[in-house]
Amino acid sequence: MADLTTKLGPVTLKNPVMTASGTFGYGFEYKDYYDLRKLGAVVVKGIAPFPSHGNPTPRVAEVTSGMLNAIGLQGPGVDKFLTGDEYMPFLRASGADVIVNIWGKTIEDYCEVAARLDADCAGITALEINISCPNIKEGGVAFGTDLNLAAKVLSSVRKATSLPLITKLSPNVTNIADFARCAVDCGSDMISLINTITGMAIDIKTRRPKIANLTGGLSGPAIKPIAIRMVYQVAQAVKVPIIGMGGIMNADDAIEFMLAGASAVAVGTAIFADPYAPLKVIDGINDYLEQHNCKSVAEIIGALRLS
Amino acid sequence: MADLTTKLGPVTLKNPVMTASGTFGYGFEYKDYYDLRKLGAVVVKGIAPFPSHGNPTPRVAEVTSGMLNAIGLQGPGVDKFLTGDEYMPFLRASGADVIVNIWGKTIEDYCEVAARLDADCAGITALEINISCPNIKEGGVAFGTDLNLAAKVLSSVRKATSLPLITKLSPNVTNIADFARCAVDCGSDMISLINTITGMAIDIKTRRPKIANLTGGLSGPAIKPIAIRMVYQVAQAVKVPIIGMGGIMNADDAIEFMLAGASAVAVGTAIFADPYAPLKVIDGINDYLEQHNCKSVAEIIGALRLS
Amino acid sequence: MKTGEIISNKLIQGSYFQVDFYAPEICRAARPGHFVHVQIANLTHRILRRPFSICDCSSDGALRVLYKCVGEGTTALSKLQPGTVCDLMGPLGNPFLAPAADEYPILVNGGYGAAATFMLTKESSNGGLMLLGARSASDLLLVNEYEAAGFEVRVATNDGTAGHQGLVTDLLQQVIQQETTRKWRFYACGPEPMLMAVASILQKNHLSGEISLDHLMCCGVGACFACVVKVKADTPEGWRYARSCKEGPVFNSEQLYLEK
Amino acid sequence: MKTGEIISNKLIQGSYFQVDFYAPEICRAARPGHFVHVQIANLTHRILRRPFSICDCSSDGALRVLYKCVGEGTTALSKLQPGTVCDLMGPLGNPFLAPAADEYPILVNGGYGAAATFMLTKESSNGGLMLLGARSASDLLLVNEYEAAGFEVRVATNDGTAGHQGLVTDLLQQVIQQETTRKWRFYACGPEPMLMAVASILQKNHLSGEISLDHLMCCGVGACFACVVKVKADTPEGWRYARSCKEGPVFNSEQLYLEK
Ligand SMILES: Cc1cc2nc3c(=O)[nH]c(=O)nc-3n(C[C@H](O)[C@H](O)[C@H](O)COP(=O)(O)OP(=O)(O)OC[C@H]3O[C@@H](n4cnc5c(N)ncnc54)[C@H](O)[C@@H]3O)c2cc1C
Ligand SMILES: Cc1cc2nc3c(=O)[nH]c(=O)nc-3n(C[C@H](O)[C@H](O)[C@H](O)COP(=O)(O)OP(=O)(O)OC[C@H]3O[C@@H](n4cnc5c(N)ncnc54)[C@H](O)[C@@H]3O)c2cc1C
Ligand SMILES: Cc1cc2nc3c(=O)[nH]c(=O)nc-3n(C[C@H](O)[C@H](O)[C@H](O)COP(=O)(O)O)c2cc1C
Ligand SMILES: Cc1cc2nc3c(=O)[nH]c(=O)nc-3n(C[C@H](O)[C@H](O)[C@H](O)COP(=O)(O)O)c2cc1C
Ligand code: FES
Ligand code: FES
Repeated sequence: MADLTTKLGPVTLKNPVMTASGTFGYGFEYKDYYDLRKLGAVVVKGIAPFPSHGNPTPRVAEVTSGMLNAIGLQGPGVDKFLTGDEYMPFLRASGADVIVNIWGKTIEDYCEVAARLDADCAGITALEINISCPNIKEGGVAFGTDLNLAAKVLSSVRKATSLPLITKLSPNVTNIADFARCAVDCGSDMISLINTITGMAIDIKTRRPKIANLTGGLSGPAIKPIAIRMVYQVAQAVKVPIIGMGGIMNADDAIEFMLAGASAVAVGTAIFADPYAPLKVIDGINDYLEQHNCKSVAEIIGALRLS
Repeated sequence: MADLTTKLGPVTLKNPVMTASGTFGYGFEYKDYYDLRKLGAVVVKGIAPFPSHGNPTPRVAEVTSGMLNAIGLQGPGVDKFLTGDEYMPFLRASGADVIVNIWGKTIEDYCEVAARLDADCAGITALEINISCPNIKEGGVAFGTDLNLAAKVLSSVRKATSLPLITKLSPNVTNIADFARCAVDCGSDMISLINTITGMAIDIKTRRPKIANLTGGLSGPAIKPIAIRMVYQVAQAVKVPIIGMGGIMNADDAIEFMLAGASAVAVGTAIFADPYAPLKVIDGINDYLEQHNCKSVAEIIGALRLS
Repeated sequence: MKTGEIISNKLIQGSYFQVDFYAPEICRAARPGHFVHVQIANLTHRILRRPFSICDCSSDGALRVLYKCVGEGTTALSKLQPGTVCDLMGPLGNPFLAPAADEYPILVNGGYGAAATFMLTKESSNGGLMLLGARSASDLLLVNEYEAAGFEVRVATNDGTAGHQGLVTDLLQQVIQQETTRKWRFYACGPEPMLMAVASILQKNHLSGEISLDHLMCCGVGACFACVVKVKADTPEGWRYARSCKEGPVFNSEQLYLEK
Repeated sequence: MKTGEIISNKLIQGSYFQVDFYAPEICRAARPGHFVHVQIANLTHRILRRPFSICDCSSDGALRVLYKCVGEGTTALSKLQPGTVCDLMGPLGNPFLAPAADEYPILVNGGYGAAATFMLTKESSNGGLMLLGARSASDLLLVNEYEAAGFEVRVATNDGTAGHQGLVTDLLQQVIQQETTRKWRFYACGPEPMLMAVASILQKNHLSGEISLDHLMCCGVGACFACVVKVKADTPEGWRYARSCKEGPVFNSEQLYLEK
């Protein structure tokens, strides 16, 4: 076994493979599949200060080598998340490393949920700030695609908690590096990317949008080349650790992200195809490191050869 | 047969299906496959005022449901294009409707090639201004992703020719509608979109980029949901006709673009899989119109149902 | 991951196929109303699994699914040869409550719904009644099998090619008005509009039943919130979105929040 | 589009497969050095075709390709059963110039290169010589077939398991130094580094030959500029990029612009 220990700024994980927020529920749903402690971290579905119904249905549509989703951040809200049996209490008991993805409709919402989690942070490894969800009309889009708004929400959240902070970037921007620099300037300890890319699909029989919300976020292998490019661009722009994601189906994909500059990766849509995908990625990274005589994951991070 | 005649502002085509620039060479390469007059229009590979080697190899890499390319606009230059046997003289003789895609490294380049084609415009139906090629370092990226530069080049080209002008937009921007409005304000008669999305792929065995140019443009079915979304956004923002493209493999895909608001479509990467793809799309659109009792293509343009 | 080697896969009628997987572990755990989530191997540009009701399970480990070719996934599935090994998740979902010893099951089905409720025939000690609706006679599934299992079958077709010309809900109305002797338990599976009509008829008659919904699914285990359906709840709006893969696909008709 | 029904498709040695397509039209037009561009049907998440040299064409329309399983496309191809119909473009490319009546063909091949030049055996009235290089004895293709066609075969393997231990270019150097009696025409096909070494040896010895290059391709017909290779040209740089699918894959060794 190669050493898979992964240092991400203030955080150390047992391996570099997480679940992508929104694709692994609250961990609870997969408890019968495997021991969650095997994962680098469980990143839970976005949590707001309030419970939320999410969007009307249909919320997903399958597209070539990917899917569109506009779940619209359905969730129990932070209170129930901290107390409900199938949420944080379960995760604490499981012994898994937990990263809580947070969102809100206003800056105050973000600060409130961050402060609540800060006050009750047993078992929470870090917060991931989702400024990039393209599905919520009230603010969500603007936070992730407007540098001034991003700076405001990120620096406010920084003041609301002393937990390690990950900023999750939206790919729906002209210059992703600007947003990464902004996040670092506002005190983020890590950057994660990419969230989904806004897309649309139309049923030509009914002439209706396949997603009730009209647009949805594109995820899956279709977006991988775009994600790899953005991870590379961000790795050139900032020095904090990067968590790469977008279309990772197997260890080869994950390694591609790491060579581009990601210190860790998250597996998302692939989990729908195969709940065991994150574990297979861990094993495959280990095999690659052994085959290439690497003693630790650090040796492949950003190891793209340009000459 | 439904009436496939397609009115695009100042231009009328016999049907709404073109070839996407760069994927059908100069038409000449496919002359033994079918009569080019069957196509709505042949859009030729980008033409500059000068001959150009293009980028080093490898220039393409296959990715999931798509490909990356960084051809780098290899081409004969406008002089040879206007006189060489396998270029414009061939196309004129073929009787096909021809749209010439143009590019340059400077605003002057764009104006020069536009003026040269204007002066020798027999057989040329329109010019398509490629401000969106992500592969040329000198200016290309900036023109398509910076509103001020876009406005400058587009209004300059407008003055350099009286030929119908199509502006081809880059998808690598936060707000595509802004660029569409800019193009219309600068006198473009039509908008075409999308060009390729910047992506990257790494060979994990060699740890080298799969494209010598490091990044390349992603095309093919992988990008279709993004393209449909952008066509819809542009259709809401401007009144000029839209030529939609990005991952069209068959008639169903083309119809999806038209329902989203495209008056015509272009088939690109699909031609590499099947040179007959554009003809199959024409036939399939005709079948759809007949099945849905539509007398003309106009009836399905923007016919997405939202309520 | 559980796997299922295809034992046989063949057209049975119209555009309906029947596939048998060798999946003894799933068979042992399967209850009526459960589903399996199938990865379709020969469709490499599609990521998501396809959910199918478990139609039958044999003691030697053969898991049967009846499916209709409606799109790319089901068409690709229909081309898989015996010997192909598929990746299966299951049994998944919240199953039907079996009829109590003194209950008489009345099934109201449309299309492949007849497959979804078939295992109930093994759970009823009193036989039962199936009301089956379809577009045309050739779409009526499993009629002989239900009869062989001791169920009465009444059919309705849109085009009148078999049984009552009209909707299966017409038959349901009749039954509710006429049958009075026995203690009923209703079960329903079929297209969404039909199910909503069934739920509404039951609610109006102060009856309750078990409704198996067919909603677009991704994860199949409650993690993604793709498959939600409105159920009555103590929220300001009077409803919440329940995950039909986990809290369903079987819901009690009283739980369902029916839009006006 | 031309189609080719698979007549047979089988492993021949190591990781090399041989597939025969029924494609009479392509067979009639095929010349040595031509290639076919194959759509691989069971790989639905891949768009591009795969180019393969035409190894042989029979009078009854069987088009033979020898291919090595190196990646997804070739692995998927190896799983296609007889009866499967593939979409083929071809014959494509600029073929080899056949040897003149007084010429003695010398082939310098590596890997599947032996397949690319095989049809030349039918064009030579004087037999010929094939120098064949490979990693190991099990990678040596078509040795018996060349001998049966009246060609002498000399082999080189990296690991010394057959013939000369070393490179096929060592054999080429020897031939150039020793053979003087006949008028030669050189042909070469194999991995790019080998071909560049062959071209360089030929250029140094003021000889010329025909080199078939294997470059990544998209369109296969000269439309996309994906497959370019540097050839000498009257440009400020002394070279231009030529499309190897159309101007090649066979180039004259003197045309090639060799980087220092
Ligand atoms: C719990 C459950 C049990 C099911 N059991 C069965 C069964 O036993 N037999 C059977 O034939 N089918 C069953 N289905 C439906 C089956 O899952 C879909 O028909 C299948 O996923 C379609 O896949 P496709 O790729 O062929 O179609 P697609 O190409 O994905 O779609 C074709 C058309 O079908 C529609 N569609 C896709 N998925 C669904 C869905 N889940 N429900 C309704 N419409 C859909 C699409 O919108 C589209 O119009 C069940 C669904 C669920 C949720
Ligand atoms: C004109 C021509 C004739 C050819 N004739 C034959 C033949 O007769 N028999 C044969 O076995 N092969 C031949 N090839 C090579 C063959 O096309 C590739 O091996 C095949 O495309 C690989 O597809 P894949 O999907 O299996 O590999 P991929 O998964 O695409 O790639 C696997 C590996 O092979 C490399 N690769 C992919 N394509 C090529 C290529 N064109 N050249 C070199 N490396 C490549 C990739 O970089 C990667 O490392 C020929 C190529 C050309 C251009
Ligand atoms: C169904 C679904 C729900 C998601 N929900 C969230 C979410 O709540 N918060 C968030 O930051 N990202 C969310 N995402 C985005 C993923 O975490 C991830 O960034 C994206 O899907 C790209 O990775 P993938 O291609 O591996 O899925 C969601 C994605 C999917 C497919
Ligand atoms: C190999 C290749 C070359 C291209 N060259 C050009 C070009 O010269 N000018 C241009 O405007 N677009 C060029 N494009 C972009 C296409 O015209 C089209 O916008 C894009 O590929 C999306 O469509 P598709 O997915 O159908 O290919 C090129 C695309 C490819 C794949
Ligand atoms: S399908 Fe994911 S929650 Fe039901
Ligand atoms: S492969 Fe397209 S030009 Fe050669």
